[in-house]
Amino acid sequence: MVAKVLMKDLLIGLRRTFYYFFTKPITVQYPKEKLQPFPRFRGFIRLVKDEEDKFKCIACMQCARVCPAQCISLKGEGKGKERHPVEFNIDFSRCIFCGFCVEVCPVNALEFTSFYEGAQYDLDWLKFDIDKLTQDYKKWERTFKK
Amino acid sequence: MAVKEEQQFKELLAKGTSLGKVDQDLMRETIKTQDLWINMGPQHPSTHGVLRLILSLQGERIVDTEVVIGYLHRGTEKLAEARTYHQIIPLTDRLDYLASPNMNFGYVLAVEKLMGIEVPERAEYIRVLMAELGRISSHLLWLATHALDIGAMTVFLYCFREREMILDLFEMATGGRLTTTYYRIGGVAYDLPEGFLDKVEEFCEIFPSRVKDYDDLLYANRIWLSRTVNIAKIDAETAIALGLSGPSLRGSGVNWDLRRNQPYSVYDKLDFEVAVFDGCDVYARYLVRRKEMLESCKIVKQCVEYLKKTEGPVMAKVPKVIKPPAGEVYMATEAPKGELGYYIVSDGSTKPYRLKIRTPSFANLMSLPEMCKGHLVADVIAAIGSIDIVLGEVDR
Amino acid sequence: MVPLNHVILYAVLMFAIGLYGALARRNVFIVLMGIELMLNAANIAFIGFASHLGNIAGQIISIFVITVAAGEAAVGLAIVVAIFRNRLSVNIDSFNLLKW
Amino acid sequence: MGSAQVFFYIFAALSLIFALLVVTRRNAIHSAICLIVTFFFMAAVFVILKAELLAAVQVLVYAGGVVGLMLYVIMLVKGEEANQVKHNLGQKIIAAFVALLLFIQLAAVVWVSLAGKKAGALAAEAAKFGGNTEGIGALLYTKYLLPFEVASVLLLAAMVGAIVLAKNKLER
Amino acid sequence: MWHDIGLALLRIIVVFAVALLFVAYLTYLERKVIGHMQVRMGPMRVGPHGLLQPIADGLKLFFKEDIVPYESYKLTFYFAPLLCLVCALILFAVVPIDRNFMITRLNIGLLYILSIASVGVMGIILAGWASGSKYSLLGGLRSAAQMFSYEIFLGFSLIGPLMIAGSLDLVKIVEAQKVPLIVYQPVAFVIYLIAALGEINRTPFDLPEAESELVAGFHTEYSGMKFAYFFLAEYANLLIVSAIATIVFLAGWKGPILPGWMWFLIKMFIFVYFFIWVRATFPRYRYDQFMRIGWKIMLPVVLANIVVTGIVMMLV
Repeated sequence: MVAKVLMKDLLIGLRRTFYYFFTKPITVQYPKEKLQPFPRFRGFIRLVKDEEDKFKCIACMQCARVCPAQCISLKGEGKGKERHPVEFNIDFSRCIFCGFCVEVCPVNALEFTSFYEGAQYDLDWLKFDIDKLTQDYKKWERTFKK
Repeated sequence: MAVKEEQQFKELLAKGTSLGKVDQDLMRETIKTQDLWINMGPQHPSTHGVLRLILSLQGERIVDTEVVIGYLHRGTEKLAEARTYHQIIPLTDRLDYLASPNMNFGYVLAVEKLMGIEVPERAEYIRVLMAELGRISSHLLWLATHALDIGAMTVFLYCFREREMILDLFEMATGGRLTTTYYRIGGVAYDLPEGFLDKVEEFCEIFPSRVKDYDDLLYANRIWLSRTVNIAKIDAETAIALGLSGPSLRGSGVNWDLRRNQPYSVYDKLDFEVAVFDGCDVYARYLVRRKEMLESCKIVKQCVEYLKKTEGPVMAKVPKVIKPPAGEVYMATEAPKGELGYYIVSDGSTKPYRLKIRTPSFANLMSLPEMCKGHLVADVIAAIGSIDIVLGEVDR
Repeated sequence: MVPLNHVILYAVLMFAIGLYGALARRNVFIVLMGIELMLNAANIAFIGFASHLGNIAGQIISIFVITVAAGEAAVGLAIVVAIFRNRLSVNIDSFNLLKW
Repeated sequence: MGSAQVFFYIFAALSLIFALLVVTRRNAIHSAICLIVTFFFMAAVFVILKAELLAAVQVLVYAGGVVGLMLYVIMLVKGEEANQVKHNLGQKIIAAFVALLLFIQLAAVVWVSLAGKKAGALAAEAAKFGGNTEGIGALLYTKYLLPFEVASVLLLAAMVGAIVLAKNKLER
Repeated sequence: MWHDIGLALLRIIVVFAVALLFVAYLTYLERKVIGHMQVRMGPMRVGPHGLLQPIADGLKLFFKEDIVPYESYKLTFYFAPLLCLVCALILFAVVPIDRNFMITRLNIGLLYILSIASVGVMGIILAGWASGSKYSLLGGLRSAAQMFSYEIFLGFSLIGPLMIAGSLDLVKIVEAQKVPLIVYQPVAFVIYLIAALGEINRTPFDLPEAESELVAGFHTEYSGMKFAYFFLAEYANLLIVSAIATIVFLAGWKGPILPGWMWFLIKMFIFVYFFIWVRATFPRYRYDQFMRIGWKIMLPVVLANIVVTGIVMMLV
């Protein structure tokens, strides 16, 4: 009764917010500072080249088949070990970043980058062709903090 | 007004929502009142998405609530018929996007049951760990938005702080923050990364003290109590009749949790309490979820203990092309919102013939008219919040 | 200082305007407003006399007038609401049940 | 002519203009707004006539309370639609005639009998109590206690009456 | 005479400019304080630590398109926010910041504040009605009922202190306090704070703007500068309420060492901080509960307070 008249329940709440008033905020000032994603982070996908600047991809079409959003299309040329893609398109406006293509690839020709800022004014920017997919994504990434 | 007519009207009013069209006309003839129709949603800040409610009011009292859904319909069930069993996993992520591990869990269990796959024990523990983390994160978001609807905006940010920690854990283990797509038919995609279990342990250490933060702001707060106690009551019988499940059912005092009543995965080896409160009101549902968060935390701790001790495969031997035998299966799991059931009809091909998803939010939402009857407009907000719907799940 | 007859004239003018409003209009709210204006005209007169005579009693009477006006407004509006429930109108011509 | 007198004429004229607007506007809500303004100017006149307390009470009770109540009710019963009915010109002319007649009659009496007297020198009694507010308060609780109590009973009766009248029968 | 008028004008300009500046930076303060209570930072982008944020907000609102709904009643729609703002700002005219620093000294100062504040409610009702939308109207009517009833408790809670101070003149009230009146009138003080929260529509009584129920209440349809007027009026009212609390309960400018106006500001900002703090902490009451608290708890308590004060004063 006394506690109710003295509004103890309300004072407890006030104490809690007052306590947090003096603690350090946890905000990350996003465009200025960014958190480094974890290594497994599923960002934009890129096409890997080996040491001799050749595509690892053998154009086996497994990634195109497994993709639930059907956003991968590619064309391969050559036979056997020589087989390599001449066209490789990923439409990131459709991609759902499930990672199935990376998982299914038998030669690890696809890999995730930690780039994730896909919001663009131009939808066509998100339609990546083979050149764009092999470009170094570091170009778009800014400084990270963690 | 004649006494007889007044009596008649009182009876009609007592009948409430069950009034037919004719009776309502009679009602309007008996007395001169204007029903006020309020269209709440689909663009309303507190209908948790694109839910639309048509409220008919007498003064400020609600006579009838009509729930209009379908604004987020994406045809998941139909889409699934054109996908292979493997490709359906990311679709299930997007049902209840607040607890995607739990959504995956039910689906992979259903397919495994259909195919008779034995999953390695380590994978099972990892699955349970993730699902319980998903449950905590879902309940945190529920508490955040529910409190915000009722006006306590600080709880929102405190809850999001902890949810952020869980999302970081998800990102670390699975690569995705919201749609994790971590479960596979026969196990999980990959083993946990190094240092993950330590971080989970750290989280489990911190979490109960953070629940204390929310308690300080809500648990005994008289404003919170006056907004939630005895609001949107639904008794146990009606709740069962309406097909309520999950915390909303347990808030009505029904001791029913699929994790314990129909144990799946390794839940029977874990020690946890089922949170049951018999207040039948918004506050009881709050208490249930609050306790469930702590219980989940306990389960997570046990999983971590097991996983730290053991090594082993995380994937069963599963053929590359998944072709279940012809037949049908129903697998129900306890998702954060309630009973999540997947009903799969297979014709023996690589794609399901039919996938029916029994989502908890859909069934729970249909209890809303019953809950809101006779309450004020402001209580509708509390009621919607208390049944914790996710429109992605309702509309599928 | 202001001549007393000017103050009283002002009060009389206000009273006449209020009277016109109460008589000429059909909307019951504006009739009520007219009555309020008339009561206020009385107030002006009381205060004018009070300040002329150097006696504070005039102001006290105005306080009673304000009390009466507040009560009148409350009851009047309640009557309007009650009638509106039955007639769905605030036109004063439709309140003719007691007319003969 | 002192500045107080000038201001008296200005405020009096403005309040009369707005009072005229009150009784001539078609829309009841606009009338109510004009009524608020009228009361404000009237309060200014009261201040010039050395009735500060009454000026404040005027604004508090009338502009804040009574008109607010009126607005409330007008909005609830959609009173602004009532004036869609056609106006009876005859009624208006008669009303104007009656009002004018009354005005002329009263004005004549006032002009003749009160000419040359000054207002605005409220002194003796108020000064005795140390100010306007104190004076009114002291008088209300001594000399005019009975009328004061009667007024409070009247207000109580009005309140009960208003509640009984306005309450929905269903909820009883 | 011209000298006097010039001096008066100067005082008016200084007080209003400072008041407006305070009101603008009050929004900044509120966002910062609430931000830190919610373990975040609040505005950080415009200027160092977001110090120029209020100015940026003001500019944004100033240049925004002014949308007038088709169904609205145009004249009233324009008039209502102005009424709100003017009523809120002219209240500053009688607030004594220091012994000699105020625009004007009225011997009915407190009554003046109460009466003008009651007219400010009209602006809200009219805004709700003129918008021509159901939600706005409901919000407007709600706030009308709310403010009318909470004004009563606000006024009544001030009567106890007034009886002790023995004047309606704000300067005299302060001078009558040898010890801050909060010591003699703790009950009245608590009731005053609660009623003030109701009067200025802030959590836990922010029903007119309850965004989860009525979208934004009476100012749902307002945009641009007209919205800014409501916003400014709300914060100006917050300042006024704090100022009255300072004057009546905390002995205004009185205090050792520091100059008077500084004491006044410090005390006032304690109240401002308290109101922000409350907003960060509590949920919102439901409309009927809120009214019930007012009429069934606060009114009896505050009347009892007056009676007890009277009896004690008679005996002592």
